[in-house]
Amino acid sequence: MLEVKNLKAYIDVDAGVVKAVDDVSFSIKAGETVGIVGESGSGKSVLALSLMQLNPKPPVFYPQGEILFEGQNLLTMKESELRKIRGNKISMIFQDPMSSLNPIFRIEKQLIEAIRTHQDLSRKDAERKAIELLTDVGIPDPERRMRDYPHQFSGGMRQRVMIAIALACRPKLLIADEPTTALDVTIQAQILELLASIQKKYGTAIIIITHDLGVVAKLADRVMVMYSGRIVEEGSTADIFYRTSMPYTWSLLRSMPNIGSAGNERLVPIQGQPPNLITPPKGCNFNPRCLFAGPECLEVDPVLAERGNGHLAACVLSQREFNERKRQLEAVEREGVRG
Amino acid sequence: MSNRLLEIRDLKMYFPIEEGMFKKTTNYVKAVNGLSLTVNKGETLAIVGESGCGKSTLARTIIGLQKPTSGEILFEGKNILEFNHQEMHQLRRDIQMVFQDPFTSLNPRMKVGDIIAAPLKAYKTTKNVKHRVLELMELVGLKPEYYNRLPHEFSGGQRQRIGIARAIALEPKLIICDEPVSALDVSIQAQVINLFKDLQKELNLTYLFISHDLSVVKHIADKVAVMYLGKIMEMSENETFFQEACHPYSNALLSAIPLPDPEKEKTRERIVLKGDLPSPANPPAGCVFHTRCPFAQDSCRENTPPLEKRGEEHFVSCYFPVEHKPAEKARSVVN
Amino acid sequence: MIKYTLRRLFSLIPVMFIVSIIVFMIVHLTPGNPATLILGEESTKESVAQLEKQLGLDKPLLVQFFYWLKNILMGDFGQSVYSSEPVLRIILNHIGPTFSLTIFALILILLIAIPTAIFVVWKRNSLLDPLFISVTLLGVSIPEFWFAILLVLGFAVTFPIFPVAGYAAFGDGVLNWIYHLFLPAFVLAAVEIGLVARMLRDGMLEAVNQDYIRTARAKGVKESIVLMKHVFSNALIPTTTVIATIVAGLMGGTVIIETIFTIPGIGQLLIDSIYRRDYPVIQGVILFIAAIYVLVNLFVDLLYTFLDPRIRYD
Amino acid sequence: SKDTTSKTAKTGGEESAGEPTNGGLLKVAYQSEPDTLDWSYTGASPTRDIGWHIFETLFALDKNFAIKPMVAKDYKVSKDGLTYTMNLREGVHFHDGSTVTAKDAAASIDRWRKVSSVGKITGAYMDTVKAVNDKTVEIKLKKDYKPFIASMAAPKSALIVIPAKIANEAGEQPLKPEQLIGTGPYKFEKWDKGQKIILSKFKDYSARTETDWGGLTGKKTAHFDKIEFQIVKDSQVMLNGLKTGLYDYAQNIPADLYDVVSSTPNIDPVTYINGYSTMTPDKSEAPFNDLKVRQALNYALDKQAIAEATYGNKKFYSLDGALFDPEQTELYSKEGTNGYLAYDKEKAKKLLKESSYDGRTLKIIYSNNNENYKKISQIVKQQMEEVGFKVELAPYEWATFLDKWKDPKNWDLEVVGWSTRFAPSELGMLSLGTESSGWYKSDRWQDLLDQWGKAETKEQKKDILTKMNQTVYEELPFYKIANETSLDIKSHKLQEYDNWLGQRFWNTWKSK
Amino acid sequence: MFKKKRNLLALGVLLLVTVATITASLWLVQSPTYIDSHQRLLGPSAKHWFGTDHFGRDIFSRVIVAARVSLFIGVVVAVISTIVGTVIGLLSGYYKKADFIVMRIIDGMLAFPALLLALALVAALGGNITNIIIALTFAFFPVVSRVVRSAVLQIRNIQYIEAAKTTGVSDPVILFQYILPNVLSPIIVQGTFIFAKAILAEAALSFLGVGVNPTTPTWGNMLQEAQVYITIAPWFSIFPGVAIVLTVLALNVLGDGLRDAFDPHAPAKRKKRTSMVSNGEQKIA
Ligand SMILES: Nc1ncnc2c1ncn2[C@@H]1O[C@H](COP(=O)(O)OP(=O)(O)OP(=O)(O)O)[C@@H](O)[C@H]1O
Ligand SMILES: Nc1ncnc2c1ncn2[C@@H]1O[C@H](COP(=O)(O)OP(=O)(O)OP(=O)(O)O)[C@@H](O)[C@H]1O
Ligand SMILES: [Mg+2]
Ligand SMILES: [Mg+2]
Repeated sequence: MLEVKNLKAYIDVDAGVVKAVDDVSFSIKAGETVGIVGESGSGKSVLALSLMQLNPKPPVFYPQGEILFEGQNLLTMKESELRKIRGNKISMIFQDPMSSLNPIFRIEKQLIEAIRTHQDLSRKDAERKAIELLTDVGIPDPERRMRDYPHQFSGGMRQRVMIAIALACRPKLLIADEPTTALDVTIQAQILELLASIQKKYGTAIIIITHDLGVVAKLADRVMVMYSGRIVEEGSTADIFYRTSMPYTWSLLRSMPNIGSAGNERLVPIQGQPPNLITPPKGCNFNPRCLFAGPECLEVDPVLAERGNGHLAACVLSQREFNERKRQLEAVEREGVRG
Repeated sequence: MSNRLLEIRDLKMYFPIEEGMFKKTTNYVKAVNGLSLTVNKGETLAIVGESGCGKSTLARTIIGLQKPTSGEILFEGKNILEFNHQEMHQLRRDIQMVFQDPFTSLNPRMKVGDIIAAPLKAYKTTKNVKHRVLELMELVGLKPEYYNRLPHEFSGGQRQRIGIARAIALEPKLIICDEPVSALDVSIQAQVINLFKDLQKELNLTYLFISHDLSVVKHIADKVAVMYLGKIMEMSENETFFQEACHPYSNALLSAIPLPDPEKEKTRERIVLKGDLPSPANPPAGCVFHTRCPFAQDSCRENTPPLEKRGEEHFVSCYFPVEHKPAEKARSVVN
Repeated sequence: MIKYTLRRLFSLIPVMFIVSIIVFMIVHLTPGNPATLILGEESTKESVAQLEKQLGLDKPLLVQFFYWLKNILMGDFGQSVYSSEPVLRIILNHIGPTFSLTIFALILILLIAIPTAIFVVWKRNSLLDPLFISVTLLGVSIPEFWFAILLVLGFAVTFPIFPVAGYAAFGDGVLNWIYHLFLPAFVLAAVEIGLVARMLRDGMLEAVNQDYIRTARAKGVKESIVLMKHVFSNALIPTTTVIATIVAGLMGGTVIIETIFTIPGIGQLLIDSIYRRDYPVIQGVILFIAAIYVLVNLFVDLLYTFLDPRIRYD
Repeated sequence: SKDTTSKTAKTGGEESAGEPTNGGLLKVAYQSEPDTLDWSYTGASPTRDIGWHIFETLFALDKNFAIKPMVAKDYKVSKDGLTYTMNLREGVHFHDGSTVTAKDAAASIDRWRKVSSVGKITGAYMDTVKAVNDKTVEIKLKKDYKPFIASMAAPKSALIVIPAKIANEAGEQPLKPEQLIGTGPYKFEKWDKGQKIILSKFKDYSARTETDWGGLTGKKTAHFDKIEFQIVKDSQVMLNGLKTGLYDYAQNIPADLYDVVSSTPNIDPVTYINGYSTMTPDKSEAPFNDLKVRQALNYALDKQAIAEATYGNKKFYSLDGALFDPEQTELYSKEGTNGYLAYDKEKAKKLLKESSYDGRTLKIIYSNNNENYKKISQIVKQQMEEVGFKVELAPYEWATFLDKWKDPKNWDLEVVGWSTRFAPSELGMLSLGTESSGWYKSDRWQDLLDQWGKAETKEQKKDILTKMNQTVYEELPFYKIANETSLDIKSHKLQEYDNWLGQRFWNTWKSK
Repeated sequence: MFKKKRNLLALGVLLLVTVATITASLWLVQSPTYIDSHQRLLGPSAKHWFGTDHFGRDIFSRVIVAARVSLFIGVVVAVISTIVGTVIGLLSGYYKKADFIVMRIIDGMLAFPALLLALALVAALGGNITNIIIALTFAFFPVVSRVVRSAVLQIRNIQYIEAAKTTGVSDPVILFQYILPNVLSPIIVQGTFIFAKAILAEAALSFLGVGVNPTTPTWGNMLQEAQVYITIAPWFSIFPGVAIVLTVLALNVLGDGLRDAFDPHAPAKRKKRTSMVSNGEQKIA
């Protein structure tokens, strides 16, 4: 349904050109849930906004690539054509529910705007539809609450409204950019449930963007790991979590505090800082922080390579080499702890 | 007894909601509403709870940034609320704080060295301030050449280290950490959590560690207290909590955290709470949690359950605590 | 809302009290005895003293102040020492032109500033924006009176499109009113047009980058609607807060503009009264202007609550 | 504050006047709003120039400053010079419709004695005023006072004829708008304070018949339905307003604009003499209590240069040392004014050295509302410094200036202009012991004033005037700078316009 | 901020004017006060670059010397009103008890349009430089204290202030070493704008005849004198007018540039959750 080919999204800033999305390709099938994870600044949001062509231009520009949605290239499409797709066939939920709703319009107005932009409905019908949508996302007493302003809603409810807006036209693709980061744990759980049930109900394809591997583990069928503007690993959720093929993904998994783990044990952080996207390091972008980096890594910029069954990874190490190194390192660490 | 560093008794912190030109108080935000807890020397007490439940207010009250409405705060047995200005100033040496946001908790116009030196200068504890600052920087893992840099030249993790260095400069007895890692990226969180643990070992520190992230808490805390709408719902040793938490809210919290493990995630039995956190200005009568509690009964709506002892160092405020049958233990607790 | 309005009105009392103290103090610092002035060059000491007594100028200041305040509270602003008319009547006689001028200017400001700002934001990435900024900065940098003189020279003398001076009341025909007021109102508005357009532009540019605007775009809403509906209405709110400032600027400006265009408003009345040392009128006018300004502020506050649903006072 | 005098300037219109047209509105740009229109109450010219359209006096000056009857028909003086009997004209109507009677005239005279500055001086000589019959008034003086009729005719704080009822009601207060009832060709209609004063034609006006008198007497015809005096302060506005037809007449334009005015086709300049500018030293204190210092200053002043820089165009000043204007044939005398143009720098320096002047800084006060005083002060400063004075300028805005003037501590020299006066006793800069004369004390001057009161013949008067001039230039109580000529502008359409002392809008009309 | 040509140009103009006036006595050939009645109202020429005025004085030297007074008034008013306003704003923003009453007084003062307040005060005190400075200061400082106060109110709750408090730093130190430097940018911006406004206000007061002693050449006085001659000697009005406009414009441009430079939101408004900002790319102003 959606196919992204060699997409580059660069940003013109005073200091130079930020390569926020750098040669990214992937595709999504109808009804699928794909997770995109990566640390902050790795280009997730810029990528997501590229799909909707919502990045501010300037400073963002697209030196290369194609975004094929149902066969049409969104990148070259006219603005008026794009508008017919936005909010209609592809919609988006943003990270911060507090600021993503217009504070001075009633919820009703914002919902109806979403409905009537693409559907030729009378006000009455649109209103009825709005109530339906709010009921769907679990807002109690929607007729009354619709007349409220966003500030009268709690964060979780606002995020539900955002979801309702996104669902207004039954999109084929729903992009959720960190839909729960601003929310409390218990509310986050509610929203995640909601997304899962919507997926089940409507069969919408979902791209869920997050830095929280737990969220991905819960929702996604497939996961893409982003690092400094690139996809460095891609595969089924199980592939990523259990058959990790890329040192970055592995380090990320290791650094997360996990209540599932034994408890009071030491965490293993990723040393160093993320690379500068204006002048990325030579060779593999991850090499300055990689525990397995060898001389080769300073030279070779690895591309995504098949690791079996649609599992792709960008690393000079083969799967076997990687597993080997991993084992060695873990042994050394255990030694270290003991000594 | 002598082991008790900090004891809080029935603390209440109400913020008046003022209206109009004569600031008539129409209501109160009951941010902390009758809270009691104890922190022992050398241990880490973690306080968890959702946003707005009063965690920061508690921290700010302990450190004296706000005067509480009522209650007692005993530090080493003395009620600090009765301290005069001078005594308060002295107390500040013993209680320090690490703040949540590494970006706003450092003065952007001061050099790193000066930020860390501020408490040293305020108390004139040492002649050779610079030497001491460099010592502290080394302790928290900052290179000495950073001395003259400004905060914006650092990453969040490094900034949080600066904040920590400042907090330990006076060798305080208690450090209050208000969500010290929640603003950090996952990969960097780990560095800071490790630093906290190392420092505790090295300097025999006591932490009051506030967080909403139970996975972090699990890694750092000796004891865990769960807070809801200004009250403690449950308090126990770390191990006990993650194994046998019996307040419905604690359980909901535990089950709400997504695990970075697809299989467990998918098989896990979750308790998704309905509704939102009620407003602290109008907390529900009876048990404050009853509006969202899956097990609430009439008695919960009418009476407030007391914080009762349930086991060794385990206290719960609930009429219908969840019973853990040994067989179920494993499942209810996530792993 | 009514309760809030009343409460706000109530809260004006201390402000107006301070205002009245300031007014009284300023006026009584003024050298030049009105009695001498009234009686002229050939007055005698006795007649001056007598008139002073008559005007109450011989009492201690504090007594004069409370006496004055008491009278004002009872609606008596005193009598002009110059024309012996009640101050309030004098002020009311002069308020019309000033009111017309200010309203006209305000309308001009809005009529010009709003479309300009929207247009500039629409074309925000073109050269129009820096040009616009330069023009607005130039606008606030020209002395009002000089600008007025230049405009008169251009549009009333060289090309006699408008009259060089004078005033026609609204009642004398709307066209006539506009004809007489256009130039002065334009000069008066000129400075503020730039300010308002600039504020709006800044506000809109800030709003353009807000998350909720992105949401609107993500819905597929047309860019023009996004700008006019979402961006503009949000930028309007912070801009309303400067309306009070604008009104203050306009009222300050009327002193100069009314002088130049010989418009018989309270600005000119003030200047004349200052020259005549007509204390009661000076006090009355300043107090009156301050009161209007305070009320405008109140109105703006209320407007603000009306425009911004986030603020609700009851 | 300052009144204007003088004779007509030619009006630049070339086209023939043609037949007078009646009706229409005359719009006059009027520089300063009067405090009141009560022409008795104040000597201020803004009051006078409007007031004399509304009010008339018993006697008035003609265009040659000769005394002629106006409301009065004639008068007789008894042999001892103590009883004046005057008859009034028949059928003179007040604006309220009533007819002027002797009772009205008597009441008007009584009020004039109390409120007018000239009336007060004259009043000192008067005993009783009474109406003998309907049209005859009799006045008894306490002692002989020759200038009595001249005082009654003086157009300054004038003896206006008003209904007895109003005179009694008003008493010593200025007339209120509704009390502005006179016998003039125009009547008061409306006053929008700060904006305009409107007069309208008085239909029942009973004119005299003498067409050749001019001045404030003789035949007056109101051609306009209405006259609107609009208050306009700014001379650019006036000029622009005349150019664009907004006004028909404007008052008091800076002389520098004369060339522009005369070269603009649809407007004409109107010039007329308007008193003179002076500088007065404070003689109550050092250094100007020392005659030597005053003499040094007189030598230091290059009046030619001052006048040139101040007035620019030669048309607008004349260097004349006399106390009255040349047009005032009865009062004008140039004899004894040799000291007027005594400019001699070296002498000044020498005298100053010999004098008691201790080199301290002298303060010149003036009102900055008037361009001319401003300019004079600045040039005087430069000239004084050239001979060794130290000078500091202290401009004040008019009200403050009046205040500062009162106290000798505030100033050493004061610059101001004095309008044309009609008797030596009215000369403000010489009124003894007051701030306006800089506390001038002189028995010699007092003596001359007393003689003036008794003088009868022209020759006697000329003689006294010469002595007065000599006194002034020997004692140097003040320094005359130059006679001033004022510039007004009128629309080219205004026909047969004749200016005398100030603006008068009778016997003139607007062509189509 | 000097990346923009506009700002650079503005700074250049200001420097030029300042240097020219300060050094005027060294190089000015014509005396600005010398009256020459034979040289009245002459147009610009090689001898008199800007022509002469109604006294035959050299307009060029008068414009230069006038700049001294105008700039002096502007600077002093800007400095004093920012200092006074800052101190009041700091104290009332920081000490809640003082706040209420102080702000009512400030409200009262703000209830007058600045120009009217200045006008009334100057009329009351008399028009000399000191009094004009006093009057304009009174007219402008309340605005500064308002701005500073609200900045303080914002900053007071930022964590590093609380952090300083909890580490035992005393109130005065917090006020002047922590808060003040962080509210400095709005203060400087305000100061620049007040500088500009003060110059305009001085001119307006002089125009209304209540300004600086008319014998002192100031731009306002010159324009006032020139008003009558605007048609017959336009240069008399144009040169001082242009001088005002240029100077004030330069100040406004500078103030505007400073505001942009200080405003962290100005270029790209981005919120960051995160730690990931390397290379000092994100600044908190
Ligand atoms: N409008 C912009 N102007 C300048 N730089 C930008 C802009 N938008 C994004 N960037 C930069 O592009 C890079 C990628 O940003 P992006 O927002 O996509 O990261 P992200 O992975 O979504 O991070 P987060 O998890 O914090 O949302 C970052 O370095 C960011 O600073
Ligand atoms: N100074 C204050 N005035 C009024 N209300 C306050 C104040 N400080 C806190 N509150 C209110 O008290 C309640 C508790 O706030 P607090 O900051 O302690 O919560 P928290 O648990 O720390 O939340 P978070 O996780 O978001 O930091 C909130 O409703 C808050 O709005
Ligand atoms: Mg993002
Ligand atoms: Mg908190």
